[in-house]
Amino acid sequence: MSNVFIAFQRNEETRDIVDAIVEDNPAAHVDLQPAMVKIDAPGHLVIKRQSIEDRMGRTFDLQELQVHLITLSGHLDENDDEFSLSWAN
Amino acid sequence: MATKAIADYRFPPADSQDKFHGAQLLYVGWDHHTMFCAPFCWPFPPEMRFGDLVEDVFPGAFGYHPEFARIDWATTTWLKSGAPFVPDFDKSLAGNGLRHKDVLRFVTPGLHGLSGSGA
Amino acid sequence: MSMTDHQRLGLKERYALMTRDLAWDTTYQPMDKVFPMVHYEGIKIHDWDQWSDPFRMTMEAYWKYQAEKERKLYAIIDAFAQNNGHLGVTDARYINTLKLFLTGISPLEYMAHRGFTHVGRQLPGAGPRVACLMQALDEIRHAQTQVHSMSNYNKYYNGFHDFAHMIERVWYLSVPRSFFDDAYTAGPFEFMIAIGFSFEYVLTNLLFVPFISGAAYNGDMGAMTFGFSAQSDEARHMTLGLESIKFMLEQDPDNLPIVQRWIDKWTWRGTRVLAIVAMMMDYMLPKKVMSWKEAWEIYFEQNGSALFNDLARYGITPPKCIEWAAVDKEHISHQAWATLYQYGAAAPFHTWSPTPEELDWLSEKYPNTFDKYYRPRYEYWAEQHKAGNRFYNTTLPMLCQVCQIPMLFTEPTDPTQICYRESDYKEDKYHFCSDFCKEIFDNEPEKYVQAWLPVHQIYQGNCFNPDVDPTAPGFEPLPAVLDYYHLAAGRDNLDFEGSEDQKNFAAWRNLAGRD
Amino acid sequence: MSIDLRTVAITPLRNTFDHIASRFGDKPASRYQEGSYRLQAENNFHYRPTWAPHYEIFDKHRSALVMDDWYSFKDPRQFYYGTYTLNRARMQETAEGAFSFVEQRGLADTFDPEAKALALEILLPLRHVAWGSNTNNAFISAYGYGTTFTQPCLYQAMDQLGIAQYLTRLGLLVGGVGSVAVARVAWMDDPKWQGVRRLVEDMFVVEDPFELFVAQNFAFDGLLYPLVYRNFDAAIIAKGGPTISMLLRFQEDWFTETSKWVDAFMTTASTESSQNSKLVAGWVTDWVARSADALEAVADAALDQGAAALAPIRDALSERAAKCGAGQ
Repeated sequence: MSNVFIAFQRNEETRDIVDAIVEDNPAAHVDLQPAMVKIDAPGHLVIKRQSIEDRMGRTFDLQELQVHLITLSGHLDENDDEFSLSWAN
Repeated sequence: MATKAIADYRFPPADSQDKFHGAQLLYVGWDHHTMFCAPFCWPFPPEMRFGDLVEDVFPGAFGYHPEFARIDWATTTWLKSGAPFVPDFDKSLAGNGLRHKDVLRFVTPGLHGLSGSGA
Repeated sequence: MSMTDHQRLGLKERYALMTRDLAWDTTYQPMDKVFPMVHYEGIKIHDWDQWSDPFRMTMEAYWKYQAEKERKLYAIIDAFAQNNGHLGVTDARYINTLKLFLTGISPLEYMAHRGFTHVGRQLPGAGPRVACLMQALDEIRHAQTQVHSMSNYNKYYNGFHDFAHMIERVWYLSVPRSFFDDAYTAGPFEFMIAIGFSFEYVLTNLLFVPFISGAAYNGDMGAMTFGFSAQSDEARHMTLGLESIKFMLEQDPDNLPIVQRWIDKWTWRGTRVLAIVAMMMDYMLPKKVMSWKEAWEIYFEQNGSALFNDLARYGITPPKCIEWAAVDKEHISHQAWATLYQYGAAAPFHTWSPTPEELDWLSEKYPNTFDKYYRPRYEYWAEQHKAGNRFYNTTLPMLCQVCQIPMLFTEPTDPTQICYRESDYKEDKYHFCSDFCKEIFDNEPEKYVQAWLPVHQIYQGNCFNPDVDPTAPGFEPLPAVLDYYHLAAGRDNLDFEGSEDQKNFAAWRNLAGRD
Repeated sequence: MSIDLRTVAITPLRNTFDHIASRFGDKPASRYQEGSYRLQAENNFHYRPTWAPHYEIFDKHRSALVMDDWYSFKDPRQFYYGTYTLNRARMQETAEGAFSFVEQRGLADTFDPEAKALALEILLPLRHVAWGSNTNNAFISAYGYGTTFTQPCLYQAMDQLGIAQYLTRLGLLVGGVGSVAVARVAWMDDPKWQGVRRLVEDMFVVEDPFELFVAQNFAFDGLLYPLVYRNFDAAIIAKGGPTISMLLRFQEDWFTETSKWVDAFMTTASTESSQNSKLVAGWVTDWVARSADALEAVADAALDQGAAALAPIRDALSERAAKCGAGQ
């Protein structure tokens, strides 16, 4: 199965985002690089609004991910509650 | 295959011979000597003697290579567009059948580049 | 009641009302006259409504989040300039990567801006049009943030000073420029694959992720910020490129061979341009993050195979050129740097011999190729340089008619043999660096016969300033060409050793009590 | 050893890029200047567009307007992406405040039903008009020449998309999804909108980018915005109070701001030469007349005084044209 991935700039806010992703995606692998954190996962990865809000203690609009995002790979599906990446193979 | 376009799409080639003020382009590369990163390109008059290319032009272009001085031109073989080619040094470029944008390669037996690396 | 309506709408439905529902099929003017460019490439679209929007940002959200990015970005650019951040980079050699960036990449960002504006006007589907126009807006952002970030470097270092002039003239800059001109002059659908797929998915991912991570590692917070900030937009752009491919393939089976040919062509075009990024990573970053080969494996091979496996369900097969590229990944950075090193008198940035430690790093990262094929030339040149005989090649190279790179690439089966390919078309011969550049030419000769090849243009006499008389006795063409490039000879070019950049950087750092 | 790079005073080798220095002198340049001038390629294009083989990639000959220097056009707002986006984010915040205020207090539900119906009838089809302007400004930005001319046209295109989306939001909030659908049918079929729709579609096939600039941004918007966002807005306030007007704030502020930019470009083009002045004046005459005709039926439906309201707006626009050097 192919990996999907997403990468963020490393800063205070993305720490919470990455923690939320790791908890929601047990198969995810986190790779820390200079100024950047890259998360790979086999086939599928989901980012849940609720999980991020639980950590940040405030409301979070998934479109705020745009501010920290560096790159991603996989088909994207986005709704009010979830932002997911997947490959169909 | 034709270029798909919304209307007629034909243009004069940017590098036809008439644009080179009487010269024609010639490309020359030295096989297995990649220290010179790519073959060279020159505009020469078609009537230039082939021997002048080797004797007058090559030293300035290839001379930096320590093996250049050791080339034995008598055993050097040539290729034109990848096919064997035997130049007559005393004839002109045109007399040797060279036309605009022809490409020549020469192979120097026994010389294998810097430390035998092909460079 | 109205409010419940409002609240019931999910993101998708709401976004559809905010975009595609705004458009209509014209009746007072025929649709074919309003959208005249949509048929000639042969792509068949039956229902634009089947387009699925990858990201769903309204203008309100766009302004809000992009403004936040801009605030952060300019705060860092300002701080970097005010604090002389340029003196904090690892080594002044690093700054030369930025010269390549500003002269070779930023003008392409501008072209992407105009290209997506054009395609955003021409596609009849409202979904892709909005996505294209938003990308057009992002792309002018990238051009401008790059110019603004590097503006401060321009004040203190040579080689940045006339980037807009140079991209139109300097020999190796015709490589990235012709890449983009090729995409721009293609039809709107091909453009989407060329830029949406090749440029965004293949090229910028490699440039903006591992390279920019390297810039951060070398202390350049300015470049890191514009790079990562740009790439956050690219994530949207990549999904647009991917969606475009899927959409064309789903609309009609007749689209498959056309799309396949474009994927093959643009994967190769992108791969060739990346030779520049390869040498930036392996040779120009004083502190290394990863080798070009490693970056290629992660961001092209793994990511690309995931994509091609995914597209297999539509009948797409991986481009043939991938196998050739897999061989090339162990060679191209060394070959490209050797080229710029030897033609370093004609390039507006500095080149240098790798240090012994760097040679060892290259041996370690390229165990199959470096010691066998490349170390000898770099050691020989370093020796010669020490002896006062630095290698400057002053004879102009033969260029590939399509990618316009000097014919420096070797046969996949023999790294000591330059690869020659040629085609005859009408009266003339045309030469190529590879099977794939030849195939691209053979498919569309009428396009590539127009190419403005810098070497040929010099020989036609088109690369001298108007007041120059090439027939005057004692005329020296090469200095005249450098004048035409606006290249300040002795300042912008030649080896890093002994350069004004090197001296200034050392002196300024000394003032700061560093080193 | 302590490191303090900030304390180092070093003299720059140069203040700005060569192309900026040759235009403005070697002094520190603004971000607008460095981010705009000479960014568009001008020389040595590699290939002709397959979609327009008779033109270069960027080609001055696409317009009948003749400029010695297309970079004479200068945006008085000096918008580059950063300043543009920050400015619009502030306007967006204001608009967001108004929408939240109306939404949270349920003000739309208590709005006078007759005034509400009229507001929806007139405002919602304008979503499509704004979309038309997005299309046209994208055209000008794509095929115009020189970044200082083309750059603000893309901003204008995106603003108009934003306006279409604000109008959609207004519809959803005040009238619900159904009202948006009804307006769409009216746009396609209702006789009072057909003049405007025909005009917008006619603009879609104009091929000269500067003519289209005059038609869309000066002539048509120059009549539409005062008619709708001043006269009609006032009429709705009179009939039902300020709620709906609050939701139009963005457009009102926006028109005031962008008109200054439009006039600056009209002036630069017209004052370049008497030929240009004549050309632009001709486009003004033609497109103002056609726009006024198209808007008559809408004005009739929108205002008690009907199409008569257009006459003073048209006079004011003629004055604007005269001030720009494009008067008759």
